[in-house]
Amino acid sequence: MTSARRAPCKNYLTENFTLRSWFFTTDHKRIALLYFASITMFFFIGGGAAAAMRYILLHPDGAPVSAEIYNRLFTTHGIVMVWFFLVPAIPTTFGNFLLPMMIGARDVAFPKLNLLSWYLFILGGSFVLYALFVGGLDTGWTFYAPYSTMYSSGHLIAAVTGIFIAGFSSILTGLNFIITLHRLRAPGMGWYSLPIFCWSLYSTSVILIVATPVLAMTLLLLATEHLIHVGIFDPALGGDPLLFQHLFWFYSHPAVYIMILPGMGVVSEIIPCFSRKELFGYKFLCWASVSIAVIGFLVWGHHMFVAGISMYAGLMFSFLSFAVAVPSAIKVFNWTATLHKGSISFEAPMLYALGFIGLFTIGGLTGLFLATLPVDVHVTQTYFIVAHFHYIMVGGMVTAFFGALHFWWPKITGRMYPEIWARFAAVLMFCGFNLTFFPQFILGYEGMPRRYHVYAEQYQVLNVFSSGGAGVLAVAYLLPLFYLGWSLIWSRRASANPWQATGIEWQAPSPPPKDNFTHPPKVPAKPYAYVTPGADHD
Amino acid sequence: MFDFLPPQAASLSPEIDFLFFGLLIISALVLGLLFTLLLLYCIKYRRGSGASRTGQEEKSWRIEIGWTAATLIAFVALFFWGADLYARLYEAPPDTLDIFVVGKQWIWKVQHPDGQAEIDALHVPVDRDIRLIMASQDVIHSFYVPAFRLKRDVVPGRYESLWFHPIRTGSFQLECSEFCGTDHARMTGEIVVMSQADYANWLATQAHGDSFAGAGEKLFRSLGCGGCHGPGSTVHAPDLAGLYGKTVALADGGFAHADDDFLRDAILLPQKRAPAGYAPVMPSFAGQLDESQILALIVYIKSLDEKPRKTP
Amino acid sequence: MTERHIVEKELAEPYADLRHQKQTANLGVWAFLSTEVLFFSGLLTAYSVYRFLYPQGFAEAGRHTEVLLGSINTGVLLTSSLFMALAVHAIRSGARRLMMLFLLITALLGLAFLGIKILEYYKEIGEGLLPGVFFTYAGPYAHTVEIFFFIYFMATGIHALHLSIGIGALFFLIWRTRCGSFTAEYHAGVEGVGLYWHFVDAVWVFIYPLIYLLGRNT
Amino acid sequence: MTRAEPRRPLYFAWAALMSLLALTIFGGYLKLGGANLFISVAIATAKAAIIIAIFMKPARELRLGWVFSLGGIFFLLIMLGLTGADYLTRAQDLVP
Repeated sequence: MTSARRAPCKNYLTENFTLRSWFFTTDHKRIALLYFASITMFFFIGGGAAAAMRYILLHPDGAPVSAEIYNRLFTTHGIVMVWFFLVPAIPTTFGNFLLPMMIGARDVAFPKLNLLSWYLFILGGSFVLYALFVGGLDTGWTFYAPYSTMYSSGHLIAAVTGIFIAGFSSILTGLNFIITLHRLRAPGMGWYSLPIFCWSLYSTSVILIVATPVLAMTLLLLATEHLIHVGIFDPALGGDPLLFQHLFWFYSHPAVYIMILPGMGVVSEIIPCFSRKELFGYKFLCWASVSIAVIGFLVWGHHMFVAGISMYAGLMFSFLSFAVAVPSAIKVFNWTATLHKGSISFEAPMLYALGFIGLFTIGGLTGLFLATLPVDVHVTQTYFIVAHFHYIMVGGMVTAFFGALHFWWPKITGRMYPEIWARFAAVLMFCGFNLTFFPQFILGYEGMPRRYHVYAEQYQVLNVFSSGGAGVLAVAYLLPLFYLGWSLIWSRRASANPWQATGIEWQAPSPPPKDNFTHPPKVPAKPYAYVTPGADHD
Repeated sequence: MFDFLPPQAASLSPEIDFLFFGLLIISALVLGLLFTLLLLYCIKYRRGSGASRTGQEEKSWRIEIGWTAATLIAFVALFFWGADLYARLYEAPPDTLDIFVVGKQWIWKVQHPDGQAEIDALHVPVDRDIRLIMASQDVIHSFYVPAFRLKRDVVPGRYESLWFHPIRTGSFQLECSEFCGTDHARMTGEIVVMSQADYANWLATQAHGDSFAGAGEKLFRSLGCGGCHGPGSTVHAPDLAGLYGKTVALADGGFAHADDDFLRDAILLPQKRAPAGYAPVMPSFAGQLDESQILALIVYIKSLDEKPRKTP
Repeated sequence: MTERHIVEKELAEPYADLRHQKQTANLGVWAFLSTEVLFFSGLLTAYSVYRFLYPQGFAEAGRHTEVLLGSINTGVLLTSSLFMALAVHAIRSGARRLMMLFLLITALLGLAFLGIKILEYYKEIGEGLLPGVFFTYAGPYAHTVEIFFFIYFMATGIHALHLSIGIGALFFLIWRTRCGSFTAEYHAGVEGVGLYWHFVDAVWVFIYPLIYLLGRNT
Repeated sequence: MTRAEPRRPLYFAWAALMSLLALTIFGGYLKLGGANLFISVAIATAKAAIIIAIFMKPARELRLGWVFSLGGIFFLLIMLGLTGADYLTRAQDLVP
């Protein structure tokens, strides 16, 4: 291990130590770290709200808080987690850090816009934090009119302004990624030489730039109605509340794919690496990402099956919702087939990736229940929905986030993480997660509506299980904070390519220098050219 | 069947449960297959194991098309299963017993056709097709009865209807499932399904003055509607007798079905779908009437169409 | 200026040659404009839904818009687009002074548009057609007219905001040209602002018939 | 550097735009019922097409520009289409 002995040369972290060099940096790697710090903070704010809710739900009578506080808690949890953690999480951190490196570029296409995007994110986040600290709001993250515009008394305007601004941060990130992928690929790097992570980010970015402006306009209309009492959504003044839902879900359903597609990309990197085998069905995975992004725009009405859309519209959206599940199924099959005749080892990133497959599949299959109209009529707006989307968002996306964090930790920080602790946290997270959210499927089918802090006695047992699981999950999420923090200083140094991975980001030193590569990277003809020990390669 | 399930209290609940368990079994099979393969591969092909790695699958497209097609066929089948049941859930059969429900922060107010009113409770007879006509006074609520496996959002500004056919007597939980404000979690009630005889008794013992239509008639008079819509009126206004259920020509050249929503708009937003051939002089009653008063007026207008038919 | 000077002056991270940088900037503007299409589409959907639900009220409201001023403004904006295109054409053949002149005319036409727009707002607010704040219209379709004018003020207001940003960008371009930027070889900034300007024009092309010509046929 | 690019198409485009403007004003006052909307949107589309094709030249730098210029419109049509699919089939509004 030469690099372990070598004195640390100048890398992007040690290039310069002034505050200015961080806050005015245009280096995609430093911006990724700025984002990383910000979303970590938001993750723990949102998580804190979740923990408080699970504590309150231990008792069916809603003690020890009032309804107002509970309603503000779930709204906080939703807004912070959706817009300030899940949507930006992987693209702005790992996407920013790795996308240019994976295609052999020095930076993204528009480095200054990239920095601006972080400032917008922070500005938007400040508005939301302000709204929360001066009393919060109780509309739920979905802001359904006319409750949000005419009846609620919270700090709607501040929160909506924050989300509006953060939306532009998303748009800039998406725009940057799309153009970067089109224009800055290293010589010899064709579309079919790109890792799936890049294809996923491309699809994600398409959704970001197409859907987010619609949210911005919707929130603008919402805020104006709230401020000056015009009936754009309020039926008392001639508006149609369902119009709000159409516009809102036109963004918010594709937003689900903003959250999960990058996770799928991460898993597509980790699985071949730790199976030492070429990714199975590479082109199918590429196009599955793109089709998810496009078909994802056709299914938003499944959030409105009982909201009063016509029966025909319901049937149409139901059919399309089944259609969008096909590419997701293809992905799961391909990951599993990649394991076949591989040489599998179980480092922490692989544990997270395997956990992702299991949890995402459960989330996806329960999605089919919800696409089936009569079942949806019964279980929508209950804990079944809550469990379903947490399996996708937390079981899928957050698990993938931790997988990515461990997989690329050596590249980002130049240090190895402690393997034993990491494996322990991965297993704990998986168990805690299932304990928290599996009971909620049953609660939902039994008929416990979501957003209830007072509930019928018969639901208590399962709620206690769920809260217990949440405790385990909280420990599992806090653990990495300590052992990864520890590893920054005391852990052993990482070599350039500790996993022997084929992605060209691993050709750069760990941590990479400011310009990413010390010499022009060698672009392989096809990605994932892993050689399985014992296989008869041509 | 399973203890944890809420009782199957409406005619279609067993079918919904059947569909649910169908999905559950399919999911369990898929999940079982997937987890078995994952586990098998993880053990057999763990690093350092002696299993043969020769003959790795190179060409993938046959396999890809195979599982894509299989998934697609399964999904289409599930869609049609669900679609058929949904169509039956959605469309009410003819000759239902109509009961009116108004949701407001944070109570459910129920009006029976004969004038009985109740709060946070709904008494219905077993073995009859019952249709709820629902309106909201303020925000979006959602009428949810887990035992019936049914829910429907109650959106302000329009009527939503929900039908069911109770098949067993008993008391079942009613919940609001769309977040509607501070006491959303306390906007619950009970659905009491009674035998037909008990229901008749219950109706009789409930103190009530006028029938619901009668209350509407009183309102109709006190608001002075008859001044224009009455038989001897000099103002050129639509005749309301026999209007309900008809097709009405609109001033903009379209047509509308004179149903509850149409009458509601005619009272509150008279110009939204103004009928052809009349001057737009109808005043709006928005803000002067609450949802149950509007319902009473509509029920009264509906009752007007029965009289001419009885005396041919 | 020599080729090498231009490269030294204009080339930015992470690009190795100007052509690459210019093409990328151009593509970036196009991607941004597709985002903008979706931004306006939320309003367009709201407009379509309410026009479908309340055809008579919308026709009535449409008759209260200032069709003369709106039509003049459409002409002004279309003409400004011509000058913008001419400006890009000029710089492509290296005529920097001519380009500055065209940019100035474009900006002045933009300001004329805003002036007429303000006059229009003034008249409409005077008639009590400002939704929520000062709305005194009491005809038979009051609610619908209010919704229409809400969409009207939103659409034209956001459009005017875009236009103002465009005007600012034009003056910025003129200032940059005076400082020595933009040559026949490299003028990505001019082309980018040009695309944006034409886009804002194209949006107005749809706003105009949907708002001003509504209900004129009865 | 393309010095040879002619300036004349720009003037033609402007003339066409102004004629279409006159046409759309004229069309707006004809009593054609529902067809008025169709005509005015068709004219607007034609105008936008002229602006895009002649003034903006999506393929000036890269042919990809065309994909980007039409991509937004594609998603806009999805939004209008599927929202419309709900409103047009709501039972309580219109009888066929």
